[in-house]
Amino acid sequence: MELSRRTFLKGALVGGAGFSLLGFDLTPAVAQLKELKIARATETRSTCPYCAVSCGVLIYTIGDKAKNVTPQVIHVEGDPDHPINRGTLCPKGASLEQDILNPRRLLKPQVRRPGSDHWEDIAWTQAIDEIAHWVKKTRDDSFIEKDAQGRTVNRCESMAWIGGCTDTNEFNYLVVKTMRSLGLTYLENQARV
Amino acid sequence: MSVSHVISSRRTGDETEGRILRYTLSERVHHWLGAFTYCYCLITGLAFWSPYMFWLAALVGGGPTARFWHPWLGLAFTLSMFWMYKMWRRDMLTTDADRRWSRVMKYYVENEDEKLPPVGRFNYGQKLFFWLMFYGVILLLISGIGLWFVESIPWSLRWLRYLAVTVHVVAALATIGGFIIHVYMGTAMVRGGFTSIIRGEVSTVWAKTHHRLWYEQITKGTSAQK
Amino acid sequence: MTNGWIDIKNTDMMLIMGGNPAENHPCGFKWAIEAKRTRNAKMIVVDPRFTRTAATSDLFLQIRAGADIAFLGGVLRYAIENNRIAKEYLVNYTNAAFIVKEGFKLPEDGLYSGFDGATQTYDRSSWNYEEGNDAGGEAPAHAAAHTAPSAAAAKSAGTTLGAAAVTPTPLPAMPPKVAYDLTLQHPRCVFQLLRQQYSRYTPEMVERITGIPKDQFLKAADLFTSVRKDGDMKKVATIMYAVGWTQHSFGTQIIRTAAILQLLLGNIGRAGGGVNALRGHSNIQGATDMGGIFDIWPGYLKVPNPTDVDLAAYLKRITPTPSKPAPWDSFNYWSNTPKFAVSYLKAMYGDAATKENDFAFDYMPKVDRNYSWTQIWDNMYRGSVKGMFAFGMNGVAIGPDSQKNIEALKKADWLVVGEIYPDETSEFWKSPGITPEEMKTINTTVYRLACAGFAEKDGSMTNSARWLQWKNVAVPPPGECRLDQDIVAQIFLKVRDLYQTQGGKFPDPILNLTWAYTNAQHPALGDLAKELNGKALADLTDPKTQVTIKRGQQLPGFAWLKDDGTTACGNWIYSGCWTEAGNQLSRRGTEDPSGQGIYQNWAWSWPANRRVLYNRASCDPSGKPYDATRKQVWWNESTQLWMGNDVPDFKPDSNPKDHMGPFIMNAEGVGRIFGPLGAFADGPFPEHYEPIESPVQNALHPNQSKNPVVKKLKTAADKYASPGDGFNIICTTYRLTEHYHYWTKNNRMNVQLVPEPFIEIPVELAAELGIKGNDKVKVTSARSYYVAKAFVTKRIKPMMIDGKKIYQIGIPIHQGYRGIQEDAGRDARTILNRLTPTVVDPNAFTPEFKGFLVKVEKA
Amino acid sequence: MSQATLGIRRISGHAGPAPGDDVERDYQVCKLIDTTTCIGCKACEVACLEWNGYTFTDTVFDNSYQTMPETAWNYWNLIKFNEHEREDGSITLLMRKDQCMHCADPGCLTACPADGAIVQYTNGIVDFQQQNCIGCGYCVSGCPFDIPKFNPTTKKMFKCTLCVDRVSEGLEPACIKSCPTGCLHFGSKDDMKDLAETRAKQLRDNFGFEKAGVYDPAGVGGTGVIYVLHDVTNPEAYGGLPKDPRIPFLVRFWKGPAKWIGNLAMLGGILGVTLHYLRFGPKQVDAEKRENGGQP
Repeated sequence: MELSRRTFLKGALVGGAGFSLLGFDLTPAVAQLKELKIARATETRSTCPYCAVSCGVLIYTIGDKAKNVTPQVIHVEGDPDHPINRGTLCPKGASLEQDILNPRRLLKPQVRRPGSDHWEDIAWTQAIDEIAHWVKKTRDDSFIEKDAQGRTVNRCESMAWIGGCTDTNEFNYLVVKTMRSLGLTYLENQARV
Repeated sequence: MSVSHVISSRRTGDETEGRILRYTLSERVHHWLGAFTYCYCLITGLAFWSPYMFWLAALVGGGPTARFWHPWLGLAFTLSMFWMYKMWRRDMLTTDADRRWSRVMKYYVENEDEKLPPVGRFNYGQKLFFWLMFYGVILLLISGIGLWFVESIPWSLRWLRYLAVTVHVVAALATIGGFIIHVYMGTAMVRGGFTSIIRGEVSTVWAKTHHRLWYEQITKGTSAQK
Repeated sequence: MTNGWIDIKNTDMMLIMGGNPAENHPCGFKWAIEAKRTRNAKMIVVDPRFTRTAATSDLFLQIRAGADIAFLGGVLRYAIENNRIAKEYLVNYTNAAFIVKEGFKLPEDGLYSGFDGATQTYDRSSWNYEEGNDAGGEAPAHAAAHTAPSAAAAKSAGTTLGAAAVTPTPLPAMPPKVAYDLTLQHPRCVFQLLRQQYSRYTPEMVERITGIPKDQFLKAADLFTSVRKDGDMKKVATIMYAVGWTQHSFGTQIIRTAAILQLLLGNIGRAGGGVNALRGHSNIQGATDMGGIFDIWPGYLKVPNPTDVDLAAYLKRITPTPSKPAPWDSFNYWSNTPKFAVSYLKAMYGDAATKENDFAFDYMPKVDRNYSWTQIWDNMYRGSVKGMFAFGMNGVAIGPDSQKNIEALKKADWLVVGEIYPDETSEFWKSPGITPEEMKTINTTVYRLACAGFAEKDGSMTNSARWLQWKNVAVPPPGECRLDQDIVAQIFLKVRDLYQTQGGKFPDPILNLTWAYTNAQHPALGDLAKELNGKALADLTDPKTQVTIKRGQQLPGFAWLKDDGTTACGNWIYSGCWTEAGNQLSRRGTEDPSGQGIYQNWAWSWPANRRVLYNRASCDPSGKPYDATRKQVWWNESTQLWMGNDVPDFKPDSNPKDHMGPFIMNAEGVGRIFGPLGAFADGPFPEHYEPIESPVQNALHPNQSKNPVVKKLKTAADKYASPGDGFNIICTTYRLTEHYHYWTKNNRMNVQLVPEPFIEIPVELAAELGIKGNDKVKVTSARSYYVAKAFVTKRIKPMMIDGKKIYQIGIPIHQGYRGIQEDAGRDARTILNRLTPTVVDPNAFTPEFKGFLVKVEKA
Repeated sequence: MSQATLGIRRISGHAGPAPGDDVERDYQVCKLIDTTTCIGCKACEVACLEWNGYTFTDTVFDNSYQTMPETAWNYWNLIKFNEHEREDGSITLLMRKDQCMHCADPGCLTACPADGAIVQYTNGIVDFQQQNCIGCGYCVSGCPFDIPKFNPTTKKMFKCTLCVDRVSEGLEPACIKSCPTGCLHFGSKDDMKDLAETRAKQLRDNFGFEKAGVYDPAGVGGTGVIYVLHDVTNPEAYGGLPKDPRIPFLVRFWKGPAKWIGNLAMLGGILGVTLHYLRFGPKQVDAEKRENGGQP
């Protein structure tokens, strides 16, 4: 409680007046209520990325979408309108703030060169360029147009794509589309395990 | 019994122009150290004791500061109490004279001291007060430690928490009772008592009337030795 | 799931087995609790451990991991013996009355008819129906014909994949007119075969195999089948399961047993019924619907194999023809496969896919063997797989036999990891045990790309109940992170440029792939969702309703798809998700007039916004709901149409008199108690087989103890244990409610909830081994070891299996070698899946993570 | 007085009545915890920490799912896990959310000497005001549930506030909103008691828990947090939930009668010596007495 004028006066008054056993106390026992921290924050509706219950979450970020603010998450809570979780969240969903705002997040592309014992930074353009060359080289080296019985198969068995079970449908469609066009047959995701 | 002290080399009982040294400097210093720490603990203790006196804490720097210093000065008071015990232990032992004195204490209260048997260095009331404070401070120390670290008393021993509070309060009230009488006697009732603990000397007349045995012992002792 | 999360509140009885929803789907489990609270529903939990789900159950049975079919078979036998079956449902909605061909043999000795020991496969031609008419009494008064239920496991209830194994040799077709006996007395009718198959699963046999005492088993069987006591059709029971059933070398068949049990009790299609798979990841259903696995195209279209010389041959092979008793009718909706396949090819290759080049059929790779998960690592280990993309999937930590995966990655040329946290796969080259010298010899180039988190991307995800829900962007990606779709698009476009400039092997599919996104380098997920929904490539008019759709407009649903190349659709089952009326996935209507938790106007569920599948079966053959208080769909005599609170999973104008089967996706139109021909690799009925690593022989047929069609892998890194060499404790693996796989070990809050990995050890076993709580314990399997603290618990009791005292231990999967505690050196940094065996289910190819053999000792 | 003050019914260590006592009509808030549907998922623990934003702590695995042995100054609510053996030998897992019970007659408030350190709002929430707290720890002795926890560095006491900041804005507490199975429920005390009794009756009649009941201890005047227990006759099995919690006798004696006796004794002492002085006056040394003719 900040040292309000009245407290100062009271302290001084009583100090000077000497003993008074039945001292009349003027300190207001004001209960300082913590203001509601999400009162003016921006509320974004999203879905928890963890399990397949698909709980609706509200992500509260600072600022009111004004141009000069980079939204940062201050709180994540359940979406009361979502018919499945009705505002509830499990211990993982309730701690999503620590998943969005996490010091361990990877922040830039890195590469480990053959034989090296450490990560090196790499620019995005160079990384994508190198990866594209690897893909083309591996595909061209091993592309099978006809199988042993001479039947058209057009497949590439030397590359694999794994992943995607916590990513969106649209991303997975894009992956299947691009990888099938490359002729990949090794295409798997967590549904398998 | 008396302790040679850098500031003053005089021993109790030295007689100069009708004044007798009753308390050496170190005895006085320790008395006043104890007095100050006790008063501080009293004020802050009373603040914690009753809402109506909580404003006292504001006097001495606010609740948290009061709560912070109360235990430490409590310890200081305990130390000074033990030190006083070391100094006055022998003088404070109750003698037969004290028992006879106590039976006729009524006269002391009614200021008819002459009907009382002669008194040594400390009369029985003072001795009672001393022992009251002594045992009081021990109880205060033990229960105080319990209060100071109440959160580390495990839940299974929670009766210790409650006992600590009660013992501390009862002991404190007892010492406050003694303290009131001690201050009253020391300042209002016995003229010269206050200066004796401040300056350390009393008039020989004072010594003869209040502490005849102590006076005779002191003057005979010194004359005999001289 | 056949039903949905909220629908569970409508149930009267729950069997929760092979899953732990309280811990792994807490917010979905609210609806099981709601059923208990509002309907006094009873909950039976069967699990190797007493879990937090068991804590709220009414009856808990501890079962030996891997003995699920024995338990369920016992319950099937109990239901048949005590006549606790839905007779009318069984006769009309399942293939119970169908008669099976001569030559089919039940596996008394552990093998069905047609087993070829050399190739460890079955010649399944004998698993077929017999052609003919009503072989029983004369046709009964009303045309009470029978329809066979679809393979309940096929699309929904069953496996995560539901894909039939790819068998090169063509199978005989099912007879168009199937012989049947409505009285179910014919010795070779499916019902009698079912009764005979499970007659061996007596309560005593169940006790010997599962370790559940006879009286406990009978109590559970009686309680669960009590919904059909005295033929009462009002009550409904549901079965909820998860990977506890799928992750076995006979996983699909466990779920089949549950499906048969639910068909026998008439629970499929009912509100509060069905077989509900509690899917794991947030978009595991969506990723599978999208064809993210090797053996299907988007929408569960079978992937072509080399015998499909052209589109026509391919479509002929994969398009089923009806096979049903003569008087019945079967919608056989898969007959529209050509429309779906051609529309998909048009979506992929646009104008380059023309009638002349078979709609670019040859651009698509053809598959003639198993390319599933363990095969990827096996072939990388053998050196044929050179490169891998791992976007949001931690292959090393998943295993099985993680050490083999690490060895495999050492041999690969390149690895691209798209992640948001440092993970085990991207740092395989410095995993524990690799010396600096050895690191020099690892020549794999590893790119670790910083991707965006869930709150930084929009797009839709499909939950376990097939609901597609759109989410919004809350915060921008931090640092130099990029959106996953941008990364894949930019890599693909770069590859395309290289093929354009430098040419290369068969560039056509790459060059001709449609890429009509407003911003090529950053394809908006909205554009992709529209492509998924499908659009008209020419003006289309519906003859019946005279409605016309202009060229370029979004299609309202898959009924509009054509096989002449005039429509394009990325995924037929998602057609209807982004129509001309806009994005259906972001609808937020919260009204639920029927109170059954259907929520028609919330987001969109496939197929065609149906919430409960097979809901026609919630009505009796005349079209009247079995339970008036939970009406889902019903036949409206006046309008001659099916209507209801939910979208009818049926042909809208099919009069009940035509007796069309409710399981419209099956050729028979009815539920498959008998899984004919190519449906399943290891038998039309589930048979109990022991896990690959089992402490005991199979009590039913000791000489054929294990699943005959399951093949072991053969590289040096594939080792399998047997009780002989000291491995005699059963180990099962699982997830905790406070952690999520290998993800939340980077989350400070979840690490505080469960700070260290542990191993749950029964009190008795711990006493025997001198282990106290919190001691460091080392668990060793045939492949590797794992170290963690001991959690000595009373919640796992020792069991008597076939006369032998067997212990079970349980280990959560969450330890890795990169994470908050791992980096702080507060745990042993050993991955649990170093222990698990590389053997998979023959239908779904899911590794056997649950129930393998280990040794336990103090570390 | 600001609006907040009118909402206060009782103030710790306060001379005279609380300004808001019996001034405003308000409903009594209540949190229902149905331990029979608790799945021990710890969503409430996370929601509490996330909403109140207090710091993380390093914890150690200790042969249990329980996050830590006791609540802490920065961990206000904690699920107690107990592997409990029932009469028929079967094992069950009793899980109980442990946090401040917001008693109607709070022991902490009674014991607290500091003015305004602990307040009880008119809606029944008992809240610590750290700015008034002097860190003396008396509330630890007063609380029959061992809830108040001491922060050694800031020397202040902390406990669950029943999200008074959310409740005062009309929202429900964070833990209750997050509870996946709805084992936690929020509403007025009457509604929650009714809900609890109905649930307990359902447990007795339909689920075979004959001794199921509602835990709302009268010893502390009823609590703002009530439990539905499988076996209300044995609350101790739920991680030490006291059977008949009340403010400890010695604390009540100390804050009640002992207080007035003590005050009277001190006043009496001072009065006594003053009267004595007036009656007898100071002692006379021989010489003075002779001069004054021996009057006292």
